[in-house]
Amino acid sequence: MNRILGFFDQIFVSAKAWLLALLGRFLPDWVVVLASIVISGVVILVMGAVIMMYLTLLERKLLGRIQNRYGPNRVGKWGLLQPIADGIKMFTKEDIIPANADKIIHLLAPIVIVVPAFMIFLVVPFGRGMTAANLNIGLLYFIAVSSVTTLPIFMGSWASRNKYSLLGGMRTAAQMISYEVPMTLSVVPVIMMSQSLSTNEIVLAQSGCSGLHWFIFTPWGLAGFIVFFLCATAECNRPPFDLPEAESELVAGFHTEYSGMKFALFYMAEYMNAFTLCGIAATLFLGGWQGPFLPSWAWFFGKTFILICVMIWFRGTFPRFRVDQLMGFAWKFLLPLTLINILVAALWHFLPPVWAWLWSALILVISFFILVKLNINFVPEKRVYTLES
Amino acid sequence: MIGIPLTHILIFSLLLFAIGIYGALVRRNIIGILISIELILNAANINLIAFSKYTSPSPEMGQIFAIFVIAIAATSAAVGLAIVLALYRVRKTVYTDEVNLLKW
Amino acid sequence: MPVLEIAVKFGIYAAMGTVLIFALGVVTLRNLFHCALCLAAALIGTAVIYLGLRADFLAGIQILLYVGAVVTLVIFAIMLTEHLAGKTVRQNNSQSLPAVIGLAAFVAILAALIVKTPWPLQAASHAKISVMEIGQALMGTYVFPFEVISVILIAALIGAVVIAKKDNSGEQS
Amino acid sequence: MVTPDQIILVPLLPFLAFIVNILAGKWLKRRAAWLSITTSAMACAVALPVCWAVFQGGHFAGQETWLMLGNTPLRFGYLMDPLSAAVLFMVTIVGTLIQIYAAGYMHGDPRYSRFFAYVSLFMAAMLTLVISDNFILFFMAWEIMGLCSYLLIGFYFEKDSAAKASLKAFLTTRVGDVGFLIGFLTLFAAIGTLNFEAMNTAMAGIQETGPFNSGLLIMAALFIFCGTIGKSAQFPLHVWLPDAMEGPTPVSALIHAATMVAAGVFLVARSFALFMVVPNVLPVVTAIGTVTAFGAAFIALTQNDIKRILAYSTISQLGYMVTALGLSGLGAGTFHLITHAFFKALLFLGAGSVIHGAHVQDIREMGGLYKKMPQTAITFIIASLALAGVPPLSGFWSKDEILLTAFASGHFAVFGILLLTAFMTAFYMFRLIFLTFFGEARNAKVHAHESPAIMTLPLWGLAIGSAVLGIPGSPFMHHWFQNFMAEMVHYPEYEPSTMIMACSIAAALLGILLAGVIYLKQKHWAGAIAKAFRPLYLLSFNKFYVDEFYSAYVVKPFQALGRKLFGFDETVIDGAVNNTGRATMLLSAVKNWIDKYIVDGAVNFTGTLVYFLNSITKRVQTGFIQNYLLIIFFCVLAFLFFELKILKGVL
Repeated sequence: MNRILGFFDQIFVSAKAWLLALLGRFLPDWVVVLASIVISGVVILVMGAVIMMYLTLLERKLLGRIQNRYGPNRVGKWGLLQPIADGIKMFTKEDIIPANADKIIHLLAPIVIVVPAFMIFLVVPFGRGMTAANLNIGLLYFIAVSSVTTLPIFMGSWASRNKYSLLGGMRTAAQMISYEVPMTLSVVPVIMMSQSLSTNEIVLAQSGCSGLHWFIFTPWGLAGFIVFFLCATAECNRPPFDLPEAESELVAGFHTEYSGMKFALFYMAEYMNAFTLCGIAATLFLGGWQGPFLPSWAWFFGKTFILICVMIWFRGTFPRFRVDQLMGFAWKFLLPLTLINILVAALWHFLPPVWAWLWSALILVISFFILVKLNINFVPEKRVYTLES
Repeated sequence: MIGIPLTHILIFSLLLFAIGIYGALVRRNIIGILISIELILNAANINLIAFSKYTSPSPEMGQIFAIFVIAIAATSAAVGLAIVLALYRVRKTVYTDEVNLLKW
Repeated sequence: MPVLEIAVKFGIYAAMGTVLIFALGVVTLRNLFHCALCLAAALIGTAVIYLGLRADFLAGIQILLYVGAVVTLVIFAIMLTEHLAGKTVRQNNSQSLPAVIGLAAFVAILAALIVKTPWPLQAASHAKISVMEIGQALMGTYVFPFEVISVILIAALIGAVVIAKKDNSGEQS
Repeated sequence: MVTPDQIILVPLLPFLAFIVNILAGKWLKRRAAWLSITTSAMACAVALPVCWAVFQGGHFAGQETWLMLGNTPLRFGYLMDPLSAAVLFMVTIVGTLIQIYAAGYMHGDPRYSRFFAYVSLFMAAMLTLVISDNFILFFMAWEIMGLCSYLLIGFYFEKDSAAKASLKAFLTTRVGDVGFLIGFLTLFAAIGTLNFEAMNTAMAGIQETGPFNSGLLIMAALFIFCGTIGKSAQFPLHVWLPDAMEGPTPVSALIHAATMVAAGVFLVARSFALFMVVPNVLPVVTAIGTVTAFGAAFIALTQNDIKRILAYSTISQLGYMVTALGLSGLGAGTFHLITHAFFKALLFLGAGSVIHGAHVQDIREMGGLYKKMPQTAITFIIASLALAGVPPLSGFWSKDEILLTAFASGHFAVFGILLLTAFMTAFYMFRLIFLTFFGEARNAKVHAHESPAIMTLPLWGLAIGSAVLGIPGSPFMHHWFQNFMAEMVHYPEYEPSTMIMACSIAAALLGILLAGVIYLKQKHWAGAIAKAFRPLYLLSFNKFYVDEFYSAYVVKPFQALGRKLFGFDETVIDGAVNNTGRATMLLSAVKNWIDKYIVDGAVNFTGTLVYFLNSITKRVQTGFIQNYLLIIFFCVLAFLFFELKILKGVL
């Protein structure tokens, strides 16, 4: 039983090792190393694209169900070929470049935005021993690379020379910078507990209790997870934090002036970001690939899938925030909560288990209510916009 | 051992530094000057890392100072840009040669 | 694996070249937005050089803080101060020539100094410096500067907010 | 029970009040006053038992190393010897009473809490100064007091005159302070310590072995005395004190009459051992004290602003103290310092009460206030009698002691001047009283009313102090106070003389009588006298023209020049030109001070030279920041070049 499980668990790892051993027979060492990198890269590229395609389908299906309709069901069985049809449509569409645009940057932006989206895949531990690059600063790498995403959005919005685009770009930047702060801070307790920045180490630190010693089952872990997940939703500009691309206000924001393949790239980056962020959230708080019975990669993908479903659920349920609510939520609610959470994690470390549970839960609940109370009383100043004649 | 001699890194950072100074000297736009200053700080950071890597017995020292430099760079950028915005609001310009009240 | 090492070496030289080219872009391009993007590219290139120098942590910090924060701020400022149309006005002032001459002399002197100085090279260890060592040094030996930096950061934060804030008192009266 | 070490609480408590008031002032509002008063009273409660122990013959000191200067440890500590005990006694009591008074006086002021914050800071500094055992700590406290004085004089900074007065006070005392700093550093160079006790020991050693290397010590003593001149408003730096009356009246009472200005005298008393040892300095001290005492009293004769009269009176009395110290009368000087603090504080508070009730400051506008504010009037008269030197009030005993010192030490000229001054003191004080409280109301618009109890109660407290505090120094207690002071530093003492007392009483009574005659009976005499002695009157009324002299250095033609210079630097040259103009006018008024033509020529030449040089060098200042940057860069480059060329030989 265990051997079978182990086999399935390591099926991808063993496959790659076998392939490399095959190459190693008649090629010099450095080629093998190169080949290893290439194999990982190709797998990631393919997986990224496939994941993105089927996430769109999943989203449309789920949204359809939430809104009491079927969603796409004409192309292929249950609409399974719909993403491919979409892809073909995107490829064949005319690529429109605004006359006044900054052409080079207009071209570069969608390309650049995909790069960090792919780069994050490097440190996501898909399963036991299935991290493409087991960096010892993995988490920092993830945060750093995901922060770069702001830049191409800026490029796209600026290069379009469009008011809506520019507004969308500004909103994105403000939102991403704001939500980056609580996101980074919400990760800190995890780092403190696992005493490592490596994603693999973090997963291993949650390996007790037959793979169920997840960080989410502690007060600080729960709080951290909620904050992280909300910030992640905001980071990839998904509802209810989708102000930068709000159709009704900004005509889609920074990618208003994009069409065809370039638009598809933006779209792709967004879905890949959603996937990686959910994956990282699962890694950090839900034990990553840890779990009983099933192979590790199955656990990982299962958890990530559930988180993505939650995101879609958000989209189907919540109305959009106002700008001031959005910023206020990040700076006045999430940020203090994460700071308190760090303190709680430190407390957890120094107290005996029962007391730790009591105190940290108490502190978090109390601070939560205080923050809610403080924020609920806030009424933004009323502004009057006079029409210019 | 990394194959690159220390001298090359130093000369590289020297060039980067010189470019940064050039920018700080000739750019008209204050934001341009700030950007150039970031380049200068960056060059200094490279030097710190290189020295601590090649000549220091405790190699983490250079990194720590580089971290400090980066933090200072971030603050300088934040405050500098705030000043630029305030200036822009008052004078409607960000060009240094148009802000020359403080002269004879 | 000498081939890999050569590749790494080549990669670092390439990164240096890229950084220099982008840095030149930063100081010569007429469009300020392009300058800022060049800055971002140069900074990312620097991060690559850090990686080559086995300073992984610093590379992460570099990207996170410089590219993620500083460049974003700069671009923000550019967007708030430039007009959308971005008329390309003269970007350099009239002192380019003395600056270039002076810098040439500067580079020459320092390059001579760099080449002629006998650097006290230590046998640098292969091992990467772990994040833990840096953390311990920050919280131990360098705890005072660390705290000072945090105070400075707070001060800068508040200062930036105060400076950039619109002066409301004038409007009300 | 209070142990001597807890004496450090004395300055710390008001300091605490300062911190709380300055940080939470908005929230505290009225409570700010009570915080200050409570801490002050607690400081008093801590200080008095220790003072009492010192009066019983105790002597406490303690110190901690603060930092190492090379191999010399810099130690901070407290020193409770007779001198500091006496002054501490005075400062805590007077300070507390004045703060209670201020709680009523400042009522309704928008910056109420800030006022009490400053006052508390001042108290902290003053108390630190009193108990400090070395010059550095002393100097720090001294400077903080200067700051508080500046802040409080300019408390009503909306008023232009207050702002200017505060600046004037700050800058004028600064001249003295720098001297003081140089002085004690010189002393450090000479004897290698800044501790008072160590200094006393060293001086005692010098006295036994005979004078050595007296140059440095003379310089030190003179420069330290500079500090006194500045802080205690002695001639020629006295000009700031009358202007300092722009501050709130409790401040005038606390800082500019009772305590801070006394710090200068305290400084001389502190370093008295030094002054005793070095030759030729005491006569300087005496001369300056006497000139100040007489001059200020002379000015006070003709002033009309109630607070200004008191200010000049203060200067005059400080001159008395300095004279006493200059005549080696440590006991007499210190004694007068203590008694003067009480009755002068009382006078100022009384004046404040009058101003509070009548809302005018000019004594010609007042009159007949006795009936409307009897309590104020009675206490004011008690204080005036004390100041005039009428027995058995405190002022009589202390002033008599000074006169005795002057007479017995053989300085008959000084004695004569002081006696004349005593006469003038009695005269101007009672001129003030008769004009203010008696006669008929001269201005119908003034509707005076008695001040509330919170203001009159401190008046009575101080009145009691003014009345009885002379006793410890009187023959009734066998000159206990003087003997007590002599425990610290030995100085010559003299047998009391009935003749001197008689002279003193006569001078005082004569002055009162004359004032009564002129201002109550024969009112036309005043004008007649002023007309008869017109030059003297003008001299007095215009305060010897010292202010005018100071506010002007360089000359009127500069105004013409100034117009030419206007283009290149408005502020710098303008200020100089204005001063120049005023100075010239003064010169023509005073006639024979400086040779007009020489100064004119030199100044014109300087101006032209400056203008000429500027027309060349101003081109450097382009206002264009990157030009500066470029220049800096080239300078660095040049440095680099020469450094490498010369030292390293790299190039």
